[in-house]
Amino acid sequence: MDFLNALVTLLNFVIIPATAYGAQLALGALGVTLIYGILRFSNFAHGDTMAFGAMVTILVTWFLQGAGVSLGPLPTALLALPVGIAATGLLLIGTDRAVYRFYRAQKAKPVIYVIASLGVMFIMNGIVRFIIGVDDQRFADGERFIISARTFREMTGLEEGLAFRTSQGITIVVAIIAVALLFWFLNRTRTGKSMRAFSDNEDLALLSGINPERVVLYTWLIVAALATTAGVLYGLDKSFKPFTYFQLLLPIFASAIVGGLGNPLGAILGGFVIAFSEITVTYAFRRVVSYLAPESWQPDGLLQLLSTDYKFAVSFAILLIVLLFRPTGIMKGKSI
Amino acid sequence: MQPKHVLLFVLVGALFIGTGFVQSWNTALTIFNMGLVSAIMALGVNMQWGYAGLFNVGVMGFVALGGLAAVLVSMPPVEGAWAAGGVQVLLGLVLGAATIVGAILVWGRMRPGRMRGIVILIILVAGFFIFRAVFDAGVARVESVDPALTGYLGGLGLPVVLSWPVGGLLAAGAAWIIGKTALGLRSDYLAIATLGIAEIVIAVLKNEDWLARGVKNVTGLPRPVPFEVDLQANERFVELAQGIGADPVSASTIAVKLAYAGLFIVVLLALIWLSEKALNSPWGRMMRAIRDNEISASAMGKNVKARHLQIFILGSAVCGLAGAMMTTLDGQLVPGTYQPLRFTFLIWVMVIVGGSGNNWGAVLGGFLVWWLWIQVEPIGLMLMQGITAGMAEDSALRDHLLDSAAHMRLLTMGLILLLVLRFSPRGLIPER
Amino acid sequence: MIVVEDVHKHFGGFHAVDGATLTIETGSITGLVGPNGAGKTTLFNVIAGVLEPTSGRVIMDGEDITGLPPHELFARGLLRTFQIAHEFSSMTVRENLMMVPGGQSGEALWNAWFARRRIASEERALARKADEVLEFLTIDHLSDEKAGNLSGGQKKLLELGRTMMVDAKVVFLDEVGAGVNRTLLNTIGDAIQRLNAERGYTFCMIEHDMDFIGRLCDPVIVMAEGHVLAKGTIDEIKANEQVIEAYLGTGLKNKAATA
Amino acid sequence: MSGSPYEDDRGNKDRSITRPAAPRMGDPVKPGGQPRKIEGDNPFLIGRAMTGGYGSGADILHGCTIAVEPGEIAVIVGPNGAGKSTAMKAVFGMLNLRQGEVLLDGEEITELTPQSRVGKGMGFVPQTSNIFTSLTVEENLEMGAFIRRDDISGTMAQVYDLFPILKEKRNQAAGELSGGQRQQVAVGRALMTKPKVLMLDEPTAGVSPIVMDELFDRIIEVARTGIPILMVEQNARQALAIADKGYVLVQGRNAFSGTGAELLADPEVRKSFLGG
Amino acid sequence: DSVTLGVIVGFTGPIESLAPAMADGAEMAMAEVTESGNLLDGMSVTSVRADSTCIDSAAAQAAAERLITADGVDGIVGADCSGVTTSILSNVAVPNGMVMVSPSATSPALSSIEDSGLFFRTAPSDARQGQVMTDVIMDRGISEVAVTYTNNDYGQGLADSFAAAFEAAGGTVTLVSAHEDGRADYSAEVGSLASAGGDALVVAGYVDQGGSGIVQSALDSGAFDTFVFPDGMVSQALTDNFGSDIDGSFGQHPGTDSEGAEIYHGMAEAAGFDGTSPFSKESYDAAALIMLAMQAAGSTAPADYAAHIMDVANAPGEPIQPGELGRALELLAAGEDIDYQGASAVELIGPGESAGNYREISIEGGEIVTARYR
Ligand SMILES: Nc1ncnc2c1ncn2[C@@H]1O[C@H](COP(=O)(O)OP(=O)(O)OP(=O)(O)O)[C@@H](O)[C@H]1O
Ligand SMILES: Nc1ncnc2c1ncn2[C@@H]1O[C@H](COP(=O)(O)OP(=O)(O)OP(=O)(O)O)[C@@H](O)[C@H]1O
Ligand SMILES: CC(C)C[C@H](N)C(=O)O
Ligand SMILES: [Mg+2]
Ligand SMILES: [Mg+2]
Repeated sequence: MDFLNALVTLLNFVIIPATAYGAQLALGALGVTLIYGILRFSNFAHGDTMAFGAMVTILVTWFLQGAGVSLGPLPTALLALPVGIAATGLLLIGTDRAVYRFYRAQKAKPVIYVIASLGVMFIMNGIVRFIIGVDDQRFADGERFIISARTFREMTGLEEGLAFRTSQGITIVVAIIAVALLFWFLNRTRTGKSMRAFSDNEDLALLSGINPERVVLYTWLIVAALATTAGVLYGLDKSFKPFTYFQLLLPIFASAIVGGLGNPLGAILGGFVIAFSEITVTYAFRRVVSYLAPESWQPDGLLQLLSTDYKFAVSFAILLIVLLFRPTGIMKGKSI
Repeated sequence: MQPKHVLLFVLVGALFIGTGFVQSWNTALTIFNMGLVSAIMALGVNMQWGYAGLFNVGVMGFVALGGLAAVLVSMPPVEGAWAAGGVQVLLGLVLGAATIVGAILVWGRMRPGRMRGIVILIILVAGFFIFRAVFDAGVARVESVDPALTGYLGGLGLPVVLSWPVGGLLAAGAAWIIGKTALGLRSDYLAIATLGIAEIVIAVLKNEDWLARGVKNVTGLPRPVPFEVDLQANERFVELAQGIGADPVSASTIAVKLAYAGLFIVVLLALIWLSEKALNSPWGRMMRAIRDNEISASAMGKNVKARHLQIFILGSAVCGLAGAMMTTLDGQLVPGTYQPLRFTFLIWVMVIVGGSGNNWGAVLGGFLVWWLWIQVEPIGLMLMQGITAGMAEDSALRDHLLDSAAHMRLLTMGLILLLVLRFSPRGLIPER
Repeated sequence: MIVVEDVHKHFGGFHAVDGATLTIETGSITGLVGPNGAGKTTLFNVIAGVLEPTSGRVIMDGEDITGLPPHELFARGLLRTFQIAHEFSSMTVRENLMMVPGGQSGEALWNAWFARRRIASEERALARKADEVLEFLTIDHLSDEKAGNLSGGQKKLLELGRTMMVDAKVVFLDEVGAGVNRTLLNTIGDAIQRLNAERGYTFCMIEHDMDFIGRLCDPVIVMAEGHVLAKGTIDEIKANEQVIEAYLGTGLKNKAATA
Repeated sequence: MSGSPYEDDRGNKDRSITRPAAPRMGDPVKPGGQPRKIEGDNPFLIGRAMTGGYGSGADILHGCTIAVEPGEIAVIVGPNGAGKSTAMKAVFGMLNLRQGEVLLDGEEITELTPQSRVGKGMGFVPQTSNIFTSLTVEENLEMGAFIRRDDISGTMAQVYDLFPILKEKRNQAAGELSGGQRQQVAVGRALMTKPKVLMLDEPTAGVSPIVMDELFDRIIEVARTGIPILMVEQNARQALAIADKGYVLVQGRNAFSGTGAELLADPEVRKSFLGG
Repeated sequence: DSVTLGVIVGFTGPIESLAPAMADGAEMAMAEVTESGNLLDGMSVTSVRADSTCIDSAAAQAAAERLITADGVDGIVGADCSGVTTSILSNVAVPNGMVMVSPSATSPALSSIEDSGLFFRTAPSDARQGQVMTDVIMDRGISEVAVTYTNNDYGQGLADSFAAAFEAAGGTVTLVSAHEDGRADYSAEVGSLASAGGDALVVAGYVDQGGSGIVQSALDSGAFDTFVFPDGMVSQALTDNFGSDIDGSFGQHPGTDSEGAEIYHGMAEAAGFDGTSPFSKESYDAAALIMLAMQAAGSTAPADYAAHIMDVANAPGEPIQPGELGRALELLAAGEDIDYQGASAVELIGPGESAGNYREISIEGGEIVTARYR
């Protein structure tokens, strides 16, 4: 019984949250990695793209909720998601027309795109705050939990609870589906292969009859889908606040780099590495150990390696060590 | 510099002078002083990126280390803190360092194998616990010395200007560690290593209260220039001010700012002189060659790794120096204000907009972008007022727009950035 | 003398170089030929310190130089050129040459700031030397041109010129001839021969143009499937059955039919 | 150097936040142009009086003309930097012509983008960066057949027959191949298009003698099926020996032209361009 | 003819949702005074807003510099967060001899800062809040709590003073741990806090920031279900976010049950903003105090009126409620004493800070209800 309690504690406070957070990061990192792989630059506007997509979805969700539409146990936002994706797609394509296309025609160096994306980031940031404001917005409805801590305790009679949220479940499932789809698309379909070819050698792609503008279009559309989905899922799970989406950028980039920039599988792995290292290294194991250890051995300290103050620093330190032994990231980077 | 570029400097100068006339000279000088510091930071980043193509996204960390130096050098030592636990804290740190050194020595001495792994692990684990035991106890004692006002070790009580080179040294030390491990590897690694180190530096600054009070902030740093209130109380100064027809309060605030500006200008000019001389020497030629083609440069006998390390350390030291200067100017160390957007990305924008690879470009970018960063706020508000001028007084849209005016800051910044980039893609003063 | 002892280089399970053993005599112009994928470039990269061998040793004048980084090999007089020219494209042709010599005092920052007179005189000497080299290579009219603007063949001359800025001992040339106009190639060939005769450079060159190899090289080493297949004079090689089958072939079938 | 300020950042290599692109070939013609029917008797493919250069830089081509008829092999030779590759790119629409025109099969295609020219049946192997390094050998070949909608397995088998080593390495990334092997992939990629006209820029550079002979053989075979072949070669003597038509380019101008045999026989040409 | 007051609060940044109601409060006082036409012979009062960002002291200083030297303000309402308040005060306000009245900077360190007599606050020091929070918790029979605070001077100052007071009162603090604002995920923090255990979780954070993230994460994982909310957390946003999920939780923030508060709520509602939002009342009072002091001094020069702020705020004199500023000005003009009560029952003590009345709240049925005042 005590062993079960220990296990449940670990699951509840470490494994489930880390998995869900990892999946969230992974979805974001997937978008970053795709742009890096195909359009060749790090898009600093990605966090704000996610915010924009989530914002549109929220507005539509409110409308739907107002009209009494619902998905039963699932959040209504899922119904609004396609609209969000479409709007974000339009925004991204518009941005591409207004900003990036010019540099593509000029064959600008990648660093120019990066700095341009900073400019785009500022602007999107402004737009989102303009439309929906700066406050926290909540739009989750339906069942919040697949299983809540209280229900679990009642069901099992264990001392410890185990909570698993609907949003966490959806995030994990969606992340798996997204990466599988993306992988299949890039490696098996004609369009996907042509995108990889374009990413590899633009001019030669022209000589093979590949239309670059189409590749760019597809890329932005996929990115829009990924970013909106990531943004909405994050918002469902936590809450929507423009500022946080900007802050997400750092862990997302860390995930993408650790996994190997440009590699979709790497992005997924990277997300989990970051999430797990953030959560495990600073976890206080007292509660877990107190179930396992005999009465007289009860720990009086927290059994915490480092205080949570350092969780971000620690996860970075771990990355540095990982990279020392695997300098190209976990998966070899840049091979979309 | 070509005439066109001199003209650009004149234009940016005009922005500041215009600020002086339209807003106030105090405002203009405040922005100008931070502009000087920004220009120095931009110089540092430009050394790394413009000369050598090294991508440092941890500028914030080096700047913060400079800030730490200002506290450690200039604050008076805290009475009793050293006696209470200061020595023990230092002892703890020495023990920690000894553990790592010991592990490295053993690693070198012993044959590879499982035995070595076990011994290293034992050393590290034992060392960690001894370190924590000694160190934590010391820290607790230091931090309990009057926590509301001090609760830290204090500094050396030396003149604050000394902290500028010390800030450079601290940053250089950190850069040496990162460079040693990161520069030989793929350059992604440098990006994440610098990103990580910056976060780690900030985390330490925030959480190690014994060092510089953590988030409780150190305020009231000694200044290299007189206090305004002292000037206002000084009869000779007041007479002097009235002699030129100024009121003593604004005369004193402006005088103090000018004094800072003087100090900073000396530093900036010295750095520009050094960088220009270096860039136009065989050393500069070698750096350009390395940046052009690393493989070929190393086949031509240049030690690429060592050179990268050198320039990385130098650039970081300059950022550290600027950080110490900034903290001196602020008169306080506030770890919470160190944000990547402000201290890493904004500096990058300065370098790229100014013109990477060109020292004058970086300096120009520093002044211009900083001026914008401050002034887009009122500009944005003005813009909003302009847009809403024609709307009905009570329209909800008008209210919403005016309330959102604060967000115009980022929007305007983005717009300006994109415009500069579009019409002057290699920066305002491109590399020759 | 450079001795390559049983060098292996594996990529995953693939053995690109598989037990290569060969000697490059001091003062020779050694040719290295072999079918595509024989492992020639890989072997070059191992010798020049770009790739770490899986096993085996490289010895230069009795000293083990396996795994030394390129800049240390340079200091020992071992230089290489690249199959694709690696010029410093944003620098002028003269600067490309002037940056080559090691140990310039102006490469130390301290001197760059405080010993400007010494540097100036060193620079004058370097510039003179660079101009001499350019004249030798008949591209002195291009000395102030950006190196990136040179045509393919001129870039290859520049690559060669860099080896002349210092007293190189051994120079490795990877396919200098590929894509170079044959008339220009003859000029390069002359330059190589003069460097070999007048300055005592040892050369080792990869090449697929058998006429060019024949004109310059003795001996010629043939590699196939990662190891040495044959070694000898050009005539011996041309007559070697195995070499003909693996590498040289017997000429055009169709052309014989049409002509 | 094309002089575009956007392009020139002096070699800064920031592999961390951005991915440097493969070197670019030129300035592809912008989309929007239409082909135009042309009356009169013209060669099957001709770049006529072409003048142009890269970006806003100086002219590289000065009124140069290149043509080829079905079943013919036309070979371009000349010193390095003469503009041979530039002429090929101009014909393929990788360069904005300032003057002159390109005609294909009775149509004026000067304004057409490269990808539409591929659609019209042109195939091209550039001199450098001519493979997708991160794609596998087989994917490279598939990309060659990108515009084809029919079954490509037959053509692929033919390519593998021609270059057996490629079959062996079909699932390896093309970037890991040796120089000569890459060249074979590049030619194979162009053959996959089943082109109506084939343009090759130094297909034999860095290729071992035995493979070179094979290649030339194959080229002759392709030409015999009636497909015109336009090719740049530095292995000029061998190439001219199989050529129906030869052009010598010097500094962007036609210096000599004639049949392959005529050029080979011209002592002036031999001395200055064929290495004696 | 005209007086200008600067209002410098964090329109962007971690308390961006509190800022509008604060600025509106301050401006309501100005409008009231202008309308009355009683200030120094009918001067009107205009407001100039500036963004303190709450965290970026360089930007905040530049903004303050602009207010003083370019817009020529005669007094400043603000700043909001303790960190930027300190920097503006010592680097801009004191050198320029400008009066600052902060409605919300609560850091204990501000009590002893060198201010040349120019700095006042209508909010109490957190040293006091730690004490009050201890009483609030103890009174509910809870003796073991975990504490998490936002990692800045406000959060740490409050957490420290609370922990000291709580332990002195015989309680147990199982863990005091910081959280960074704006992070994407708080599972690690909540994991540690849960491991440490406790009957309630004290969240000394900002509701627009990590504070809500922590509460959400703790609720979801079932780690805690009773929370204690100090000032940075109590706002409409809290109940909007969590509704009845946090029923049974409680907290306190500076506030009074004075009739002034009631009046103020009504006035705010009429003006179209939420007067119950924390520090909105204090902002109104801060602006009012400056203007009343001007009247008392008969001058708009900071050097003249600074000394009168304590006078008008404290007894003796005629008590003044919100909405009565016009009358107060008249009284002052007539040379009579006033005791400004205002919206938050202002009583300035010691170095010029609010004595500290707190409103103890509890969450019932998804609403914030007043439990009592302390
Ligand atoms: N990084 C790599 N990964 C896997 N295989 C590789 C790699 N580099 C080279 N190879 C393989 O090693 C073999 C030898 O390559 P190498 O480049 O040395 O040939 P080479 O003799 O120079 O041929 P060529 O004359 O065509 O240039 C080739 O079959 C190639 O596919
Ligand atoms: N992308 C480019 N941008 C600018 N200039 C170019 C570019 N490519 C080639 N050039 C210049 O155009 C001229 C002609 O080059 P081109 O490549 O056509 O020569 P080539 O005859 O093919 O020579 P080679 O035999 O060496 O391949 C050269 O001077 C070269 O420097
Ligand atoms: C607005 C408030 C939440 C500010 C907080 N009391 C501080 O001092 O930082
Ligand atoms: Mg090779
Ligand atoms: Mg060519």
